[in-house]
Amino acid sequence: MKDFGFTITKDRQIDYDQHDHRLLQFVLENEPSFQACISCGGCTATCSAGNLIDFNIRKLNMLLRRGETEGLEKEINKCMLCGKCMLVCPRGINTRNVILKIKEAIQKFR
Amino acid sequence: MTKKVAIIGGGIAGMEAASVLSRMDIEVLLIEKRQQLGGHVGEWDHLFPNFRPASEITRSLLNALQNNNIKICANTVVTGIARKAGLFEVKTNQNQNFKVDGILLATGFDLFDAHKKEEYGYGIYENVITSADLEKKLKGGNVLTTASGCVPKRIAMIHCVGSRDEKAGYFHCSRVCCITAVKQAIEIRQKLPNVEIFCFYMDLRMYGKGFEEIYREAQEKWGIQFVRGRLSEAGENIDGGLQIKSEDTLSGRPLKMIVDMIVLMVGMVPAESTSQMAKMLGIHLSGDGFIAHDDVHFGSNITNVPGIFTAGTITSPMTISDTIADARSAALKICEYIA
Amino acid sequence: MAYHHFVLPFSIGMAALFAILMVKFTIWIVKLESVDKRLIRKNLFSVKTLDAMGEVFMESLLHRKIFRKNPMLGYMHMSLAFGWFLLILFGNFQAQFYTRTMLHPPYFPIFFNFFVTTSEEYLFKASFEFLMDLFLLIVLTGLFIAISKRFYSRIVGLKKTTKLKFFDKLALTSLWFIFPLRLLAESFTSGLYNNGDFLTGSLGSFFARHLMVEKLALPAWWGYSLALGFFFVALPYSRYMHIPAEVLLIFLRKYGVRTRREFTSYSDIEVRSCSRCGICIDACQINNALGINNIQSVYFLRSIRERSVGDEKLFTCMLCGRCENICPVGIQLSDLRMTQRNKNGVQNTSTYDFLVPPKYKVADVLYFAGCMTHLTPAIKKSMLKIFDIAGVNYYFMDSDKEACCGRPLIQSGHYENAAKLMEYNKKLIRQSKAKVLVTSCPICYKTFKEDYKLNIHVMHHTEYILKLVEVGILLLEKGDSKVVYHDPCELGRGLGIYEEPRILLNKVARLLHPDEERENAFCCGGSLGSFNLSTQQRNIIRDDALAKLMKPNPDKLITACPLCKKTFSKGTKVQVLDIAELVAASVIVPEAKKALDMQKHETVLVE
Amino acid sequence: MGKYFDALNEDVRFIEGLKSCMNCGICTAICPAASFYNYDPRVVVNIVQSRDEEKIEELLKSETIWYCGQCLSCKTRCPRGNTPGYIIMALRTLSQKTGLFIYSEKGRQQLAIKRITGESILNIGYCVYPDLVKPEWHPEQGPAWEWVYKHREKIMSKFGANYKGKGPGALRKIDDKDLDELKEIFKVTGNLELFETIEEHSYVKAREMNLAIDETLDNEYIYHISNYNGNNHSKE
Amino acid sequence: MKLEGKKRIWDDYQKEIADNNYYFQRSCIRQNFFPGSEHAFLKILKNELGKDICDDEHHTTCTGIGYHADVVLFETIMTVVARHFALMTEKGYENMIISCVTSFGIYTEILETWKHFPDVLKKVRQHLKKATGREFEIPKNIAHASDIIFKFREEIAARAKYRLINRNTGEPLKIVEHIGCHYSKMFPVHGVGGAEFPYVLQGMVESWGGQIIDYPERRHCCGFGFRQYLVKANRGYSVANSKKKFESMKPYKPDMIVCNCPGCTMFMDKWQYTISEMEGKTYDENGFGIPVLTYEEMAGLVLGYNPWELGLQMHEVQSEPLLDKMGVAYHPDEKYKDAAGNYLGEPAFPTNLKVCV
Repeated sequence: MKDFGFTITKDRQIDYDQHDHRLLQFVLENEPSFQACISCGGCTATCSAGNLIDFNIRKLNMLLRRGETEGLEKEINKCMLCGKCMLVCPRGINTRNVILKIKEAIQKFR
Repeated sequence: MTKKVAIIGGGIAGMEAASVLSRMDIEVLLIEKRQQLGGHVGEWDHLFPNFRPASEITRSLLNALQNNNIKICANTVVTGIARKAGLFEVKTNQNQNFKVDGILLATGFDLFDAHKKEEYGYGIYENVITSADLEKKLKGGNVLTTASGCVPKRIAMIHCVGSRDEKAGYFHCSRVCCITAVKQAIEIRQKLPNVEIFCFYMDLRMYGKGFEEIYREAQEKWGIQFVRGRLSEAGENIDGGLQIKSEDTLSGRPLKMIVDMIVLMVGMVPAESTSQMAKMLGIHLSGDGFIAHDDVHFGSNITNVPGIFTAGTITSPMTISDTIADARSAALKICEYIA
Repeated sequence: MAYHHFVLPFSIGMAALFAILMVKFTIWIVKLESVDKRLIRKNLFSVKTLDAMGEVFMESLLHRKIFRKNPMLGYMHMSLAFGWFLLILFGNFQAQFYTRTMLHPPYFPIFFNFFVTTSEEYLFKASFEFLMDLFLLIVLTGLFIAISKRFYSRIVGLKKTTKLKFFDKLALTSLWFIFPLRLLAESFTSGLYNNGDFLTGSLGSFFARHLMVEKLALPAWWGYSLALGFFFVALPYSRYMHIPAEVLLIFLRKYGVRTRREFTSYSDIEVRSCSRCGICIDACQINNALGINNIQSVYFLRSIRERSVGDEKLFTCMLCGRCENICPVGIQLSDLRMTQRNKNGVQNTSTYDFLVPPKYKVADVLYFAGCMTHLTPAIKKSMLKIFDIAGVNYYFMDSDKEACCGRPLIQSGHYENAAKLMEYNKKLIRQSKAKVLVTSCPICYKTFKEDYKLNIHVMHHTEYILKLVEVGILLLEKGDSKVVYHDPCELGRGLGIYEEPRILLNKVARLLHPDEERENAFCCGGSLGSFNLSTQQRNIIRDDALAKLMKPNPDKLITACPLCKKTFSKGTKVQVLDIAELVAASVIVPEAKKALDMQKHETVLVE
Repeated sequence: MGKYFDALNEDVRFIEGLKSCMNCGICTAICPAASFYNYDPRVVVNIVQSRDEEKIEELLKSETIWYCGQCLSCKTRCPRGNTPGYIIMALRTLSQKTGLFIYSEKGRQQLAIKRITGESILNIGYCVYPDLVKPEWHPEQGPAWEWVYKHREKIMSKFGANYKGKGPGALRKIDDKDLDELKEIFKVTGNLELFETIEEHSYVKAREMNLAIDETLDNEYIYHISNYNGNNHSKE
Repeated sequence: MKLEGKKRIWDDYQKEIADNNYYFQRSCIRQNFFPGSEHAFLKILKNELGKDICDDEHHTTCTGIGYHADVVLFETIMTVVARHFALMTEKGYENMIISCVTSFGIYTEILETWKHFPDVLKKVRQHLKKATGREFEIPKNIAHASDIIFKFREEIAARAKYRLINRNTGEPLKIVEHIGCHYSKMFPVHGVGGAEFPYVLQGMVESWGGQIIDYPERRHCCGFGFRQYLVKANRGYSVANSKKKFESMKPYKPDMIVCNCPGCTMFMDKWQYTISEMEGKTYDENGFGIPVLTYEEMAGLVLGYNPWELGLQMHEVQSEPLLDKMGVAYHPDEKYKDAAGNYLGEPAFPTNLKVCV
């Protein structure tokens, strides 16, 4: 191949139709309360890991909803399961189980 | 002598005000430009937040109009109003001439003309419809299909069409679209359990009683998905599907998806007749084009012209329950005025 | 030598039972962790063996614990186990006295009345005959209760009874038949030879009058032998395996073997030791408040045996420890659940590499508030106030950037991940050179105390505050509010801290007592141990617990756990306070006292 | 108010570009740069409207402001009448004026642009001219262009161009008098000063990076800024 | 797709375009890559339509590329543009035609700015006076060159030698239009048909027999991005944007792409070559690529101008398949000859993109 000195940049737009939604399906089936998330960010605000490092669990959950699971494993591993998010969630979502299920789903559909 | 009031506009505000005034022994002229009373609600199928048939509302309002004090003038348009000796002289296109003590303006709103949002392709792409179109389809009782007659697999509900939009010329929030979207989304899911529904919103203004609850129900029970991001554009692909683009602002990434149908949640805008009427009567409009309140807290039914009152969505977008409350309060204000 | 073909089923069954048990026990012991084996070797010839024997007697035969919990149920178990034991024991004595030798076939005492039909005298003959009938009667009464329980479990005060499998049914049916058949066989024989006492004798003469006992006796003995044979063969594959397993368990436990994080051979013995008595179901709030009755320990252990542990059984449990507290066999149910969470659990690949080497400060006392305490700032503030008033040289180690203690990860089965957090915290603790670590959260407390293996003193703030009071550094003023104390699971059942909070509370308020407290206290419902319970379900559990706690009508509900506080305060208008808050509000600060205490600190606080 | 926000407000494009943002994301939705770079114009607008000087300074030093392709699609759509693209232009100008552009990989590229396009404007009166589109710098222009480039002296007149000729027509040589006027405009309006600022800060950065630099296009620093890609600008 | 819907929008965006007497502002990129297009434009206006158009030698670049690549200040470009107005004023013209879409966008932006900020205009007048001694009038009408062709599209159609119709099938050619972003996205009212459904190229295509394709990424930028192309390290962005468009238009099997912006024409053409080299991909069925033409080239072909004088051989995607479809007569051997008729040799062959030999 000819060297042009650059390569074609990858699209970072979320292309909803191109994504695999099995992870989300699995999480929703096993922890239906996740359905009620309104992305308020309460979880991220109180997050112990988020206090130490750039870790936005709200955003990760949102990306999961959009089927964007690339890099999710690395990110989700920052969670310490301390449970603060569960206590602040205004929609009563079982946030820790959501995390467990995401981890499980990653393993399952890897 | 019995006092007389002309109510211009036979939607729910006009009807409710008429029945309240008539019960206070005030003679009411209810002037409606169309054949039917009931306004926009008459064209609606079911209502939020409890999915009650809209016809129930219009029917019970109509029943309340069975009163000798009420004279209904259908197919009638007011052509002139003049003030003479403390009375108003109302002229109509039917060559009628009424003398009344007070006037209640209840001419309501217009739906935003979705053609103006060119980038959404209403009137160009066949599978782009408005919330009002959807309501008509629901009322017709037919199965919701795409232009090619297929059952849609994915539908996008677009909030804030014509509301909060400088480019469309309207800065205000129409208040009812968010909850209407949720209501319609649930109705679609009830009829088509396999359809995926996405609501594209900026803020979900679920301020009314029971609104937040059905929003939550929409998520939990009906699996309706909400994307925080204003729709930027829609384009038709070769199969008639619609490619839509918005930002998923909560993940900070642009998002693209193909949907089979787009429902534009058109907002409430000032009726065309409002500015004409205001000009004719010397009534002030507020910046949003609706009629201005005399006082934002105390004067919600009072205009700058003594004897002329307002009820309902002529002053701002309102829900049905707010409109009815507003109509009752207008009736009270009129009573105080003419007594 | 006395022999008849009908002894064969019994003898074969007996032999098979011993063989199977030998194999099973051998495998269990061989498979034990080497650490555990060391413990056995070390303690085998010590007083612990005697101790174990004592416990076997008390628990396996007398069923003391069940007795305490439920006398009717206790009697049922005791009459069956101890009654049968006595039958065997005294049967053997009887046989020995009769034969005057130790050497008789094992079936001989069992079928003694068949073989010994003469009125030949032997020592204590009359007494033996009386006792044997008495024991048989005792067993039969127990059996009667057991059968009734099977059909109507409420008689014994149980709401639920466990469900049975094939071998269980076989064993159970055989068991039900053994003693009635023995009764019949002995009675028929007695009818023929008049060799029974008050029970078999009277029944025998009754039967002899009405039935053709000479034709019925032998079949009855066959039946008795067959029932025994079936029972023995079915035993290792049925719930009755718990009997031998529990004996082994008691010995191993006495030797110091415990459930580990991983599922070991010991865990397997525990699992097999469960008698399916179902007491755990009654203790469980998830059953009582929510009506969910398929996840409790007894079912959970069964699912382990059947290798069908599902998420629901595994992750719904709150790990509150109420069932473990009440388990008559003393199985470490919470830890066992965690071993399974680990087995079924997800990857342990978190690196937590964002935990940079911590900043630390050298101090005498370390204070670790814990994640949950950060959501209840009033507790934090009270503790800092107490430290300040007491003039303690402390370092608030998680004041800003905190790493979790690791216990939530342990509870979810992520041990390796937890170990990484623990390593981080440990380093911080070591570097501070502190001698005491005070925590406000019982969840952290438990793990610091049990898993961290720290060589400094770990205290919950309840203990620490009490200490400050006892040495006179903290002066408290008694108020007149009426309070109820709620024992947090991890603090009470978890680590046995029951007295300290009560002593403290008695110094500052009027302590009222709800019906269930101490080891019987309820879980608040907020537990981090459960992963599946929905908020609504947790609220029901909470409200249920609250209703019981509030019975004495207190002004304040006091707890010693931020999570309990947070959970309860959402469910009641009564003020919910942490014990630290109440103490901090009751501290007297006499100006003169301050200076005086300065020297004391050095000696006392630093231990 | 702070110095950066005030400075931005002196730029008429900034005043025009920033009304009030409600974070609807309509701009990002169709932004070509958001599609390919780790870029979100909505966030940029949100930062400047926060008037947080620290964050604005961070922006001025960041890669972020250099991602925009200035298609101005955002202007068409914004329901609040903002133009993120104009805000970006104002930020870029300020970043160069304050010298903060050298903090970012993409910002440093401004020297190359100044040297190529900026100087071409001053020297020949064109932004683009065939002599400058050298095939070795522009492999993507392909063999047809290589052919045109090679034969440009002979071929251009076939297409009606007046290549390097006097008088009107495509590619004519622009009269020195006109060029002098252009230069004077650059001087009067402060553009020459901007050029100097870009040069000065770039020299400092080149030394800091230990890269040789001179006034030509052929030196280590120019080569580096034109070719280096840290590959942290888009989705991996 | 409902045409009435589009027509309703086109009715809303009628733009006033002057009838005659124009001052012409050339485009850097168009002169550089498509000199034949500007030549054809002037030829059409002068010879076909008999218009008065001033091709002034004294204007320079508007500096737009430098401006959008942020090395030219707004004050500076405004003054350069003001100088061009002064030149126009001095020559006695009031209507300006702008060849470049970037320039057109800048001119409209500047005029809008002056309307809203009179102080800025005052300052520009001072700057221009100081730097050049010149003064200027604001033009009465400015138009992009494509507006002019649009305006006279029927006159051109009347003189057409060829139509945008596939000679073999009789079907209209399927044409993808690409409107330069700065043509109407900034100020929809200044573009024929507005920003969402611009009519400027569609009008030409329809009048000349072709059919426009509306594909999902029709509005997306070609990816030029100024600094994103000028600096080599950034070009991946530029090509990726064009690729997004090609992928989206591919299912429609377009016969050609027509642009009104010189930059877009160049990029949509060159990036097809680049992508074919990098990924072996081409976006037509036969591996020739989709020809990308300027609207002047398209008009020139319709009017029967010599494709080799229009400069079609300067494109990377060769247009012979298109010429064949339209039935345009051409001499293959003239393609690579200079003005004097000397054969210059052929360019090298691309690896994957097919060219006619």
